[in-house]
Amino acid sequence: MSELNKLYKKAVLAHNKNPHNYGKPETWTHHAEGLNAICGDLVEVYLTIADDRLVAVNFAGESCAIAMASASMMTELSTGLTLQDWQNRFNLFKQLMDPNNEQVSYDELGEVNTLITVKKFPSRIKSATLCWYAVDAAIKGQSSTTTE
Amino acid sequence: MSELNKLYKKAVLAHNKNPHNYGKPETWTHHAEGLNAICGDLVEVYLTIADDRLVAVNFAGESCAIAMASASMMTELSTGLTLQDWQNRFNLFKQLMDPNNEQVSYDELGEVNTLITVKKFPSRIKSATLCWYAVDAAIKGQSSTTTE
Amino acid sequence: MMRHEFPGLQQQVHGKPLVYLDNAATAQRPQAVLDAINNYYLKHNANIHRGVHSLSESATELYEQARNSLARLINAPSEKDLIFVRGCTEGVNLVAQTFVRSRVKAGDEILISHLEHHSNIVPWQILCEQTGAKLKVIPMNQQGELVLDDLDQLLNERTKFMSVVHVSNALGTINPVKKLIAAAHAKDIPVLIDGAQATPHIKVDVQDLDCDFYTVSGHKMYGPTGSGILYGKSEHLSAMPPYHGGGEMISKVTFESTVYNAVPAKFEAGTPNIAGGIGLGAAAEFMMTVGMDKIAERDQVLKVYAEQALSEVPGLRLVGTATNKSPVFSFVIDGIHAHDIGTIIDHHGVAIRTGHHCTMPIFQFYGLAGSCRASLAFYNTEQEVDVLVESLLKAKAMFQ
Amino acid sequence: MMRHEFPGLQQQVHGKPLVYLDNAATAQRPQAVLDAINNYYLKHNANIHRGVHSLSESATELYEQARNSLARLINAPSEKDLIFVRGCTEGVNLVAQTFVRSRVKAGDEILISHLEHHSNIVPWQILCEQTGAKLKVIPMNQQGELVLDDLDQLLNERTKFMSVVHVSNALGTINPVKKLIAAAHAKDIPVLIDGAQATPHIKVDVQDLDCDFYTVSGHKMYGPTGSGILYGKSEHLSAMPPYHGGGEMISKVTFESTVYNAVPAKFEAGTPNIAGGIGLGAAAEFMMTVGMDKIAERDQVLKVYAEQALSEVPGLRLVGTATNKSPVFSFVIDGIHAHDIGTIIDHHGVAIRTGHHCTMPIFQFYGLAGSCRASLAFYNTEQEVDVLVESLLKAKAMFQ
Ligand SMILES: Cc1ncc(COP(=O)(O)O)c(C=O)c1O
Ligand SMILES: Cc1ncc(COP(=O)(O)O)c(C=O)c1O
Repeated sequence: MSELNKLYKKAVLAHNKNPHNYGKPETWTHHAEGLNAICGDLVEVYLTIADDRLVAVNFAGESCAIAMASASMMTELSTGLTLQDWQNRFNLFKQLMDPNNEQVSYDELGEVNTLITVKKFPSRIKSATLCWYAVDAAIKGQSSTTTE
Repeated sequence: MSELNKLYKKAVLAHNKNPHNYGKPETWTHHAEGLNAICGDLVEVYLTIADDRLVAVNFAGESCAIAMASASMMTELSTGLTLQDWQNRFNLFKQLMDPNNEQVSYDELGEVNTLITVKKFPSRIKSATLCWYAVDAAIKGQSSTTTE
Repeated sequence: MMRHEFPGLQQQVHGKPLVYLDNAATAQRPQAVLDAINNYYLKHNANIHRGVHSLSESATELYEQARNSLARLINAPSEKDLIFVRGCTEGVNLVAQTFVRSRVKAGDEILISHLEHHSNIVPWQILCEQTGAKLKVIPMNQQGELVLDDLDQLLNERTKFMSVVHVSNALGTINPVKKLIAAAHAKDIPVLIDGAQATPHIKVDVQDLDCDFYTVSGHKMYGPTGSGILYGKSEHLSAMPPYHGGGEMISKVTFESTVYNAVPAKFEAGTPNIAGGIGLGAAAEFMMTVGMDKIAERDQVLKVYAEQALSEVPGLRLVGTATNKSPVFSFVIDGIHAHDIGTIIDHHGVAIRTGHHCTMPIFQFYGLAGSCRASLAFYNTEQEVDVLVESLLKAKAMFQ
Repeated sequence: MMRHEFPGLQQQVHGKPLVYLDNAATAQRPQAVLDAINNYYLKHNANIHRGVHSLSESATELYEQARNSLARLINAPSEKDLIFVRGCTEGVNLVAQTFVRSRVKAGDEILISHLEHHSNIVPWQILCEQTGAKLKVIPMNQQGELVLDDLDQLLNERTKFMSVVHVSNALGTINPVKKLIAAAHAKDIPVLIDGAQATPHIKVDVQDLDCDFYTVSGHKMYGPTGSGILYGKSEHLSAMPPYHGGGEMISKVTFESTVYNAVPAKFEAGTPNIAGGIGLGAAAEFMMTVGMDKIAERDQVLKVYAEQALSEVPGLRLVGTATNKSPVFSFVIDGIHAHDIGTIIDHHGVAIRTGHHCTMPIFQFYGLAGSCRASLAFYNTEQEVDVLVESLLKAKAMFQ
């Protein structure tokens, strides 16, 4: 399978076409927008946090397939986690996307591991990490973040 | 004779060592300073003008041999000329110093023609023309000029 | 056309021949430009303007000859009216912070257009913040053309300056700048034209346009990176305060006061990009040798061909369809984000740009986050356009 | 030392082998720098930061690697603290117009030294004119060293900024900048160090110095023309207003408002000198490979040799005899103007600079219009110093 086919593997295309937890929810407690200035990817995340736990994680926005699939997978993975656990997953994901890191998967990341090929496309790493940084910003009470 | 020896020919070195009309006079009617920003040449010219005629032309300042010799020769040539005649000589001198001009001497310029080699040294042309521009500025009532 | 002169085009990407369609971002350079750069570093490596030794003299001569080449390219009255800058961005900022800043006060207006690149928006926003002036915008229509119906009101007694792009980098629209300049001048309003995308494609004549300032981006007209020109009418350049302070722009310095040098030195503080300026001169000479009329002609042939070819891609929508445009094509394809298209066709050797192309307001107008942009130069070929189209079809197939 | 790596040194001038002693004006470049420039133009010719295609990705990577090389050279905490600029002049102007301008008001003081290059004087004069602040000057002595006796009064509650040259380009004096910085910091006064003449010769460690800003001139440290670095402490860079408006320095633009990008992008509007930045990175790598300690050592050997050799020329007077200095020699010779010396020895292949070296106040101090300046680099040889001395003797003979 070519690198390109690995990047746009079935799972990614499927999440892109039918993103999970997509759309602005009726209520939320935390919100942030994530902007990738370079390509125009824009992701809005809406969190419901209760008792230090991510009760609901939704997103909206118009983005490339990588950003859409990553956000879709991230929301699935994140829902129900404590903030502490989420932070751990975020750190692992950053490691997964680090071109200097050789490890190709982390058990805790589940399906998110399918994004591993992204790190071979330097200009796309920010697409994949955008939604994560946006959730991080929302948790911290910031209203927006950019991947830079 | 090498180009260098032609540039620093006897006449030039002699004028440099014993410049004519050198030193600030007791009286004058017009004055200007000429500054060559690039090399730090500074020439002060002092004119006595009466009846549209250059009755006296003196100069002072610290300059390279080319600027000194040129100023010394220029004052000799200029003393006694009408302003109109001086302007004609100035135009001829500019032509003499023009690298694109093939003519190597002009009768009206007399000893000044010995500066002809200067035009083969692009960075030195301004040294030679500095005192002329200063006189021109002084006649026009300007207090300073730069060769640029 | 002259393709063999551009060594950067003779390479492969992902095992496919490079199809370089990102010329509006930066162009490839002809061998003559690289030779001029290397020749400076190998044979004339010295600082300019201040030296009596031979290398410095010949470097100065090369640099000033380059200025002369550029003056001829844009038909400036004199090379003394040309200031070497890093690119268009520096040119616009320089004019904003010197000429315009000394003329505006709170309540005054600066007029730009909806088609501007960020580099012709943000410097004015910064100036407005500094002075309390207001930014006004000539609107655009669906075709990506300027709407001039209200021009008479937009150019009013509060308008102190107008700055308009000659050719849009995002849509290719060629603006009627001569007409705009005449309208502004009728009310004594000076005008800057952002020529970043014009000089690579069309014959520019600053005297015929009668613009007050004109900016040229060297790296977009086949010259080196970090090179560019700001043309200004000599009466403006003489009257303007200087920009950077430093060496070369002064004629006398004491701690109490400083006398500025003559134009253009007054605006060229410090050691300039000497190799860049010399290389840019070589680019200008190259273009004049090829002939700007030939380049413009070839551009239009490519434009017609590409417009037709792209229109046959199902689901592809061209963004910006001005009647008068250069071979720049912004487009979107249903169901695939621009960013994904860019990545996929890169794997077929095709280099295009995706995103907002530093013109966010244009895409806000269209309600889009961005587009794909294929921007052609005279050295591109019809076959390359065909490869672009094929690769787009493959991208679509992948997302089916 | 490594002389063969510098192709510009292998040439003749007026039929004599070039003896290049004008390094303080601009240095020669090693082949590695020219290769890096050509490699970019031939294999990675694209604009940076904004592209998804392969050429743009690799060009971006090369550019950012260069930033990293420079960060290591000057031991910056992070490459994000480095802004690419055209040279030292732009660096100083940038700091003056952003960081300092937003902090000073009428009556405040800016402190510089008597040893400054015009590029570290005029930007402050312009700022003073804009704001009503006053320029104060640390005095110098006959040796060309700074006199620090009154430093405590010069650094007072009105002092808002200090900007001092690390190594004098005119006299070679190496200033005790670490001590000066500590004295300023004791009173909470931020400091810029003009490192134009330091990075080519000595190991610079911005963290050890603890300076707030440090400027690097690329073309003087064996890199391309039009390249340079401004280092700033990250807290300053984040807090400062932007400089140029344009592409790349924003993250969101509408006509109503604009959100600036993160540092360093915030200060790098427009297409930068990409080839220049990459070439400068290669220069930094080259210097680290040779070793800054080796370079500094060789410099001192040359300095001692040249000092001795020049002192034997009858009638020659050295201007600037600081204890701690780099191999830069300003001198005058009785009875021959510097300009004439420059022309004459050029005919013997020797390139030196003559004039005020953009440091008019230094020469006003000495009551001189200018000097001859022979400035050496680590690749110069003792034999070249001998040729200089012989050519000076010939010039004297000519004027006898
Ligand atoms: C229309 C337009 N104006 C200005 C610029 C900025 O030019 P530069 O990159 O030379 O600063 C660009 C390039 O991106 C452009 O396309
Ligand atoms: C001490 C010093 N500071 C600043 C500058 C200006 O540097 P640049 O030419 O990079 O603008 C120079 C170079 O002439 C210099 O020697």
